[in-house]
Amino acid sequence: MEVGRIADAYLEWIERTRALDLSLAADWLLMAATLVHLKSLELLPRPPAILEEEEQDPRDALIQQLQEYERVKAAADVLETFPRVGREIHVRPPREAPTGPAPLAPGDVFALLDLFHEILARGGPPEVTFQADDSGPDFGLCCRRVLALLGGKGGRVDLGTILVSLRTPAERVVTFVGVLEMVRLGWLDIEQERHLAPVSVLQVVEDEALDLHLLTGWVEEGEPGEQMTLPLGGRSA
Amino acid sequence: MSEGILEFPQRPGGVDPELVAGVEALLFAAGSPLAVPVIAQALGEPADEVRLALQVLEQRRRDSGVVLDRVAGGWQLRTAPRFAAAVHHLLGTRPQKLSRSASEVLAIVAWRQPVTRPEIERLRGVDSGGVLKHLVDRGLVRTAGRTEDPGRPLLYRTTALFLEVFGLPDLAALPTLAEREGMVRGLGPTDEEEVPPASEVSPPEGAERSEE
Amino acid sequence: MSEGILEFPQRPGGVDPELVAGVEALLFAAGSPLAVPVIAQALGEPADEVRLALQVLEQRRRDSGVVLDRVAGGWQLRTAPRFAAAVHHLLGTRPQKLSRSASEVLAIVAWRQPVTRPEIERLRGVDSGGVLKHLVDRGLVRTAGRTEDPGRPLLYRTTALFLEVFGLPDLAALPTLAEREGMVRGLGPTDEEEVPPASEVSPPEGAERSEE
Repeated sequence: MEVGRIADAYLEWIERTRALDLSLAADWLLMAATLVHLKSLELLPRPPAILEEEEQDPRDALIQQLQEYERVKAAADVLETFPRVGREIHVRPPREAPTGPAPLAPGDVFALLDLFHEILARGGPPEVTFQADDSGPDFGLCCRRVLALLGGKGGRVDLGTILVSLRTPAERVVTFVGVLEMVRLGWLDIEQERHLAPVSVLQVVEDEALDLHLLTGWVEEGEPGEQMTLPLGGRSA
Repeated sequence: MSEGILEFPQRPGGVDPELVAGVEALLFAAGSPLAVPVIAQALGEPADEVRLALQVLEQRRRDSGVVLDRVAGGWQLRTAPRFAAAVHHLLGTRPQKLSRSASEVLAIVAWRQPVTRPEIERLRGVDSGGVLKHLVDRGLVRTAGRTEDPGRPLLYRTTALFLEVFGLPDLAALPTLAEREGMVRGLGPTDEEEVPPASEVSPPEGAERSEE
Repeated sequence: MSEGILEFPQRPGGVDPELVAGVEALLFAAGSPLAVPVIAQALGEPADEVRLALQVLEQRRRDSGVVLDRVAGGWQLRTAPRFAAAVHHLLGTRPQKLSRSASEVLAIVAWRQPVTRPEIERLRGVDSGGVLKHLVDRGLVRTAGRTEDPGRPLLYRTTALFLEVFGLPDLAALPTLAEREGMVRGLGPTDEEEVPPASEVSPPEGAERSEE
């Protein structure tokens, strides 16, 4: 074998790899490097000590690998001789599965993984994290504040006035939701004389009829006695 | 009447059995009804011959489990009606595959567990409560405590049945996206499209709800 | 191709023609391979009777266009190979091919399973990730846990679909390569040096969907 020609091809390949599949190039480089190495071992004299140290002649390793690959190719040939569904053989086309409970078919974990990847790649809506902290508005407190302003059955207050009086946007949102919730409970009414006129809030039941515990249920899955805190503290993206 | 073949004098021996076999193979593989000219063309035989073969086949299959019917201007092999109950029984107990949406939710739970429903819905961008319930009902997903997040949402995990159905010895055997990507990087003749970067990969071990 | 139904009735120890018809109906309706117990359960008949009925059916269909084959631990009706061209013509399909590299990787997985990707690549001498992914996507190969080796690489096996597609009753039906090519057992390295454990060399015992 001519080392120079191998080396030239080797270098030419290194040039080409920039535009090619790196793993393919790596395979080729390994082969070329092995061949050059073998040739160099043949050309250069080596002290006997090193020869003994060599566990295995690299040529043997290469030959063995080539033999193994020959076997792989032979096995693939055997596989090719089998009549195959989709090639020589056809089966009945798949049908719609009937509805109803049925055992689960064996799943394909890579298909699942691809799906997961697809979902992640989709990106989804921008992430919004709501953070509840001690300074966040208290739902119950906001509701009680509105009730205090109304001052009993028949009391009427302008909704805009209530909301503007609040310090933070979060308090305004919580209070607004609280008003809606109290309307739902039948405690308050909302009135507006005409289109675009100010909206007023009207208390329609006696204070005694107000069961503030009902507001507790607003926070789903909240534990009894837990402080009612809405997850609307501050936005942090 | 049982010997329809004999009505055609020019062929006292009946139709070429190989043609009958070919017609049967085509009807079987097609599934849907086939018109005579379609069969004739596929086999490269005259339509009249095919018609005769169909009659032979119809006759022959009359008492079997699969009969030849004229349907929608063509011919179709169908199970004999008297076996409807057994067929229904069989197909009703045949393994079922997960729907696309169920697979999506399951994938998220598998690789992100433990994970909350809000997180699942954030990733999918659609309400997933019903699908999640379906997966819990099917025993593929279970609840596993709650987070300390507002509303204290439930956490979900996959079950032992999940491992069984997907042939996994344990959760650590879940392939990672990096591994999948590594497969794609090969030089194989894959027509698969590029898989997005692995930056979003979270291996199952590190599946602590990444909340960033 | 004389009609089997007429040959069997009232034969002492013979099979009820109606059972044969029922078995045929189920196999036809299912499409995919059915194991004996599944058929028996759907028909409410003893498994032994069903087995006899299958033999009768197999015999009867031998020269027809649709034959009964043992595949993937069960029984399946399939078109006879000699009609492949006509069926492809009819369906407008072309014979599905595996690339040379896919055949090689599949061969390694088939004869060596369970096997890791590094082992596959050692045998072929080239990166095989893309090909492996292609085979997984086609449902011919699946993962089966991990080794304890460094990096805990995934193990790969062939699937039930592999058996179905290649018409094998089970993995034991894979011919040993020694038989064919005068080779030493399996794909393993030749001589005494580093022969892998026998379990990995010879056709693995038992398909995943072994019958009964």
